[in-house]
Amino acid sequence: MVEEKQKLVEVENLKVHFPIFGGVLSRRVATVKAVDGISFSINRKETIGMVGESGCGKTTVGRALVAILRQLYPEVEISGSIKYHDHGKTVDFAKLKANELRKYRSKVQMIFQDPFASLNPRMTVAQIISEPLQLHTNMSDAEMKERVGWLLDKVGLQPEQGYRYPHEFSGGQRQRVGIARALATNPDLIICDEPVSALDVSIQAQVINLMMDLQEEFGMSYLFIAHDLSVVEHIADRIAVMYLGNIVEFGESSTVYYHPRHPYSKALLSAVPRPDPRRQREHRIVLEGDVPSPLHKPSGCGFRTRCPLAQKSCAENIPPLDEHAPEHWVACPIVKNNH
Amino acid sequence: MRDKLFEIKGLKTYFQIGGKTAKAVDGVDFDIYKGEILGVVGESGSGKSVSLLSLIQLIPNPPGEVTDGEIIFKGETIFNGQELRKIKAIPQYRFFNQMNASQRTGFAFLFMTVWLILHLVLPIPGVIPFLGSMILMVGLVYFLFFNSPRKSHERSFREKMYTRMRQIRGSEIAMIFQEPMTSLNPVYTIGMQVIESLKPKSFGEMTKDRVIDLAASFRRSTWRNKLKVSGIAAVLFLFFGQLGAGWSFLVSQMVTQFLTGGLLPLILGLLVVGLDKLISNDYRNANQALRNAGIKLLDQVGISSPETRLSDYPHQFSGGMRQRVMIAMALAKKPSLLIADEPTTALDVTIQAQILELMKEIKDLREDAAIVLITHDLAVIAETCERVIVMYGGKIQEVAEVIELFENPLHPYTQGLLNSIPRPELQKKERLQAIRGMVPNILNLPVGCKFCTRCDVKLDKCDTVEPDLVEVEPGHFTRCHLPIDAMAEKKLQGGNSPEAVQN
Amino acid sequence: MSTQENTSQSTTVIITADPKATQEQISLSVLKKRWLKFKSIKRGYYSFIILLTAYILSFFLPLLISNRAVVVKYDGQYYFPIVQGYIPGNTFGEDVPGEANYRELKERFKSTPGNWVIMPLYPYGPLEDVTVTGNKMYEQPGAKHWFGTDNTGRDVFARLLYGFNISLSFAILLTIASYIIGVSIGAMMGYFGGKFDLISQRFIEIWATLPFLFVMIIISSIVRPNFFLLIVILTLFGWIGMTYYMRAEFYREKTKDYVAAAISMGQSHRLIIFNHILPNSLVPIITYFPFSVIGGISSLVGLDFLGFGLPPPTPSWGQMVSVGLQSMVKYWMVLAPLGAMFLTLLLIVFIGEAIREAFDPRVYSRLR
Amino acid sequence: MATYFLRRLLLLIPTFFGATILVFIILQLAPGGPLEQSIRQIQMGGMTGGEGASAGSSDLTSGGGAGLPEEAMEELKRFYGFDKPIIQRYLIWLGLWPREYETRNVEFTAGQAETKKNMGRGRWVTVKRTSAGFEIVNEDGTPNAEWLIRPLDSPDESIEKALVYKTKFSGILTGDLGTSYTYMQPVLNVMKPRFKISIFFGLSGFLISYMVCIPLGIAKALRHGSPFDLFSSVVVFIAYSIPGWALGAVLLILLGGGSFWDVFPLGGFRSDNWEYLSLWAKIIDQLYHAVLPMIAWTIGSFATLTVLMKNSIIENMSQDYIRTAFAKGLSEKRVIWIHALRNSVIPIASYIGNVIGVLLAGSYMIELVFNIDGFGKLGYQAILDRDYPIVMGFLVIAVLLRLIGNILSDFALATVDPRIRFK
Repeated sequence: MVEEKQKLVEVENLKVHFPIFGGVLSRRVATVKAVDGISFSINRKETIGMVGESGCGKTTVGRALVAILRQLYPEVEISGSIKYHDHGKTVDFAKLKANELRKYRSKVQMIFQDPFASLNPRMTVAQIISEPLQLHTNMSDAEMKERVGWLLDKVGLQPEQGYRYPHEFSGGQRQRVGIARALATNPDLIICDEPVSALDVSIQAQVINLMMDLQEEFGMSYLFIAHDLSVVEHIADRIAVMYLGNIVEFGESSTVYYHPRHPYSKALLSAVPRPDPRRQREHRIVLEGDVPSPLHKPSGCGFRTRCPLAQKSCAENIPPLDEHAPEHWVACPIVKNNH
Repeated sequence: MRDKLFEIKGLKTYFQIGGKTAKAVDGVDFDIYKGEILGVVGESGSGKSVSLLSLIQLIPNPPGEVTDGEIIFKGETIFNGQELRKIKAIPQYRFFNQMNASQRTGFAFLFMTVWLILHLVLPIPGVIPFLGSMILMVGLVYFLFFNSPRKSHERSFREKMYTRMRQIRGSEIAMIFQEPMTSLNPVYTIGMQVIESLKPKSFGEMTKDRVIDLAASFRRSTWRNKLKVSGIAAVLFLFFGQLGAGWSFLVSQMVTQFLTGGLLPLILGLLVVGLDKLISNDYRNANQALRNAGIKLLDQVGISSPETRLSDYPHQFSGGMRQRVMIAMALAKKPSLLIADEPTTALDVTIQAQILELMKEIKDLREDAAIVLITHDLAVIAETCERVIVMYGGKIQEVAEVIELFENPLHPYTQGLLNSIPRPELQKKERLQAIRGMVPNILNLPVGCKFCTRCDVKLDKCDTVEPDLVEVEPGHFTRCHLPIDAMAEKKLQGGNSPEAVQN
Repeated sequence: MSTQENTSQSTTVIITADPKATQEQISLSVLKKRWLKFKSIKRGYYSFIILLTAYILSFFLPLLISNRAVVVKYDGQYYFPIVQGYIPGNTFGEDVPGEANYRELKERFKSTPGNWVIMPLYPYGPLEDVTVTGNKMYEQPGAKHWFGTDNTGRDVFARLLYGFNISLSFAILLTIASYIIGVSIGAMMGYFGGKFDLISQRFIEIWATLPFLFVMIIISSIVRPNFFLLIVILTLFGWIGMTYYMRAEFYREKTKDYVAAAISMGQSHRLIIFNHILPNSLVPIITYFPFSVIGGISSLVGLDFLGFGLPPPTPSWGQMVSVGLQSMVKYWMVLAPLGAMFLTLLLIVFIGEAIREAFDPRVYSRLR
Repeated sequence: MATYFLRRLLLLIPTFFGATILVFIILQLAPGGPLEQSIRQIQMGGMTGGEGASAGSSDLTSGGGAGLPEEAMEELKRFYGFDKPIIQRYLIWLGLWPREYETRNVEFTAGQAETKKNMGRGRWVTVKRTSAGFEIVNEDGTPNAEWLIRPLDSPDESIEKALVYKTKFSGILTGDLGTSYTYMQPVLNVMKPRFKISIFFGLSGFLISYMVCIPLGIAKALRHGSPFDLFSSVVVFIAYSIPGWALGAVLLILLGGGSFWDVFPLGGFRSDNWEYLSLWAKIIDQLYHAVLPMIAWTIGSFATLTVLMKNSIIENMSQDYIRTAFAKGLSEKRVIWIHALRNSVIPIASYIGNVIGVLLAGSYMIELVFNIDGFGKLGYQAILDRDYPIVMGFLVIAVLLRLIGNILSDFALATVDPRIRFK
């Protein structure tokens, strides 16, 4: 890690709130704070792993980064900034208008969790992969055909398979098609939203290998969202642990994985089953209860209701993400004081 | 060796999908011992769930069917495939067995058409004879074309088997499923569903409970509340009554309407209280005992404030809580076997840890009770199980004690599975050793070894000859030519001493 | 993994099993697969063939069933009354004023060699009434008039078949018209959501509260509808049903990841609606189409029966029934048109069931 | 749940107004209204229009009552309320704007300053014309507060006309549906007896179809693919393919004694001599008359309901919670009747309100075929006669029933499905 780090994306104090309407006159009754003020950055050629339990807002972060939330949910409220550095130019994805955004869309792409739902079943694979090309390049049909064939080859499929429909492929193959589509416009950043969790164990490894190979070859960055910590640890350079819309710990992946500091990260990691039958598990931290609903977020630190170290002061304000060690940020003042 | 709880021999479960047969489970033999935690691991379509569902006969029929094999529970045969095969040999229909299905319907319709035309030709005497003739026609068509002796034999065979099975389900074998979100009935309270697994209540008893509840809530409500309800009802009655009367605004009429509306809720309430008085104390006590048992069960699986949660509905529970409720229901009658079918797949890691801890705790509750844990996650197996069955393509590929399996996997598939998980000893971003190719379709499995299409150490004979499940080392079975051959060779060498080698 | 998933998954990946086999196989789109499945359901497929043939044939009815001759040869000259239309009787030497009576002509020409008439298969038209000699009111069914004649001496069989064409065309056009409106409004409601959805919902609720048939009768009693006007009026009420399905469909499809993917590429709303979501929302459109056609036919026959349908001389089933019901003994005027309607609707029901089965196969599974 | 229902109830109000405004506009703007109908009647010498609207309306739209004197036209217009703008008419109809009644014309020739008018029951008033307008004075010279007066347009310059009238708030919101033009009775009085007849058919048809369809649907679902299922499917297909009134017509022809068998009466609600029958004979007579209409009534929802029930059961029987129930060791009967059934009636529960809406409004054809003087037939006849108060009254009741039906559906849904209760 000696080479100079070039920042690609900087997220600052990003908040994504979904209003809930209800009551007799369908007035706004509550707000789901799916993402509640997070900041992090992604460097070029880097893989950021993002982990957390379901409902912690990690998927929303991914969708905010490809700027599709506003189109999907017209009532969403987004604040903060998502600064994207494109070779000297800087644009803010959180504030750009839809028509201005279109120019930059080719640079950030997404791979989805469910390979069955993320490909339009009525389009052939070639049509699916050439759609971003049609939108962002001026290629002729022949060039496009060649490019699609090349892309299919890159992800380990045969170019002839382009004439088939998604339903004729297995889950792993579909995920490869999804990767080819994301790759089509030479993006700088690919958001991978649980790309392997819907796949069979034996296929997962194939897809992970493919993703690592492609990063090696094309040098794009990944935001790798997953709940499988061992996979994230393997593929990511840095890991962000999320809990209830906030990042609670952020740092080098091996540091976070082997020496977590935040009580939630500790519990999360100790809960991960390891494929080693001889391992002793007495020290496993079993958290009580469920993640609270983001509708009724506890005041102050979101984790205090389940935290073994919780103190009265935790309820007062949301703990900031402090740098406890070089390149290791933790959002827990109590842990810091104990050190 | 411990006592056998279950013996499964040659179990076959086939599904009919679009005219094709999917051999989901194709000849599976295994035993479940008392008091063990057995893990069954495999990918989607490997037949791991189906084989355990076949064990308690929860295979949807149609389209699936347990076609062959034998299931022995504590020495008693509860499913006998031989008997079923004998029944299947009986001709299907009473008459015209050479006809196919469309011919059969065709002839039936021809018969009916001719019958109806006869009615047009011959004079119609009246409605009653006509109707009679129609009934006769339908009866004849059924008897001639659709009456099947085989079906009735099969039905009675299954009826007998299912009747015995229902006695065993719940009390001897219990099962929890992968999807806690859909596995509870959304329209009944948690309490009803938990208590039902202790003792199912009849419709009358459920009505009685309702009356008791209503009466209690009526007694509990303050006079203020009662007056409030009465007031609303009175105003509503007055409004609609006047609307119906064309706004007559006659004082006497209005007073009547107001009073009727106001008194109605009170009268209904008193009626319920009266009905409540009719219910015997014995019933109340029994009911209370059941309720307490339900509370105890919920408490046992770690649900806080179980008294109030009994009257909640499943959608008010989170996934992890629902899975706890499922476990509580499974434990209700202290079964000797608990089958957990991917109980944690749909849950988060922290909740998974809670549930796995809970399963281990209940293991301690009853010494001789066995648990079968079905999962695709080898890590979960490593943490919880004592013995492991690895399945692939509807067949058992490897069986071993857990440590033996992880340290000395003999089947290439098991080895591949273990290698495709990222492990700490791997370098960061190092390529994983993935199994190549895809999981074969269940409708189109290879003839020989089921894994031959993806195996890196495949022999020529693997394509055509399927190896048997052989005990290569004590307690370690595998279905792969390589270790079996190696063992055979070793035996040959060991058994025949140096002379054999010389020859 | 549940067994349910097991079976459904294995059906979806049937073809992928052997990579070599798939390469040779011609790739099929989802619609083509559905069509093949529909074809395999014999009852529906044959009903479809029969109905389609009958419908196409019904456009050539003037050739088959008419009081006008196909060809007349008279005094060395050829006449084609079917094409030419009205030819006065005196052209062929008839002394009755008005149009030639070709049936009589045929009888007469038997004795005159060289002159001949080729009549259609069934030589009675749907509109000729008692003013044509030889026609009688309320004739019983028989060899001459297969299904008898009505109150003005018109042939019931001929009217029946012409009525088939009109009813079916009417219902199909009506369904298409109301689907175009219903699908576009429903699609927009589902896709855009928010205020537009809310306002449209309120409006639809009001519209749907009106008793449809009653308002229909009011309108058609006020404006004298012709064929197309009646379609317009019925469309005003018919579009609502589809909006519910399309709205739900678009709401559901919009949450799927392929739409998110299209948005992330910067695809426009219009193309997302038409290229991405609409092709995936065809199931309700196609499966409900036959049943909407049934509804259309029933509405038309009902309105005709009440006297608010198509204008009088048009051959219509409902009008025949209303005449027939005035007296209980003219059974043929009730049974024949209702029988025809029943057979037509039955065929469409069979087609509809088969389409539903092909597009939305319900796996019947039962535990015990 | 309370807020949910409160919202639904509040939404009723705009829906109700929206629906009535729509129909009001259609009715009032359209040509061929009661005005033309009356004109035609006057011209044709009071012949009633039973021939069907087909002949009547169109030829009147053009020239209208050309033969009638202008004055008579004005008079008629005023009688039907057509002299006011449509918004005002709607408000009057609602009862939010005063309705004029007991109207009397007064005329002043040029120079005439006052005229006497008989106000009925032997009372006279003097109408005075002043520069400020009109004034009504009692016989004893005191100003009259009871009567109001407004000027009218007059074609003749020399004659000035005015209208003396009383006002009251009387409309739909005060429970007054107006007076029928043809029956010359309050609309509600006309409707009541017919309403009862329709309710008899509607409710019993509703009960019968539910009592038949639900068990049949369950039986079909459990024996899917068996001969029983196939044969009952034939019945379902037939029911799908024939509208209720058409089946009624066929049954009437076959069994009504015209051309074939004589089993059932030709129609009507009861026999003419019903009043004189004994109680037992009354019941028999009623049933005897009701059999065929009831079959026609039920067939409409029979196919839909049965198939809905069957599919619903099939779908629910393959749900995960059914597997859970079986895994508990419950008997098949219990799983079906306790676990599957309650979930399967959810779609049917939402269908209930629908049935209520169709209960009355959807029965014109059947009532026409069987010649039953029910609610639907009344509405139909009212359209033919251009009896707008009855038409509007019919609509109001139909709309109200449908709205109540919707709420009933919601309520039924909330009863069977607890998930809705907590919304």
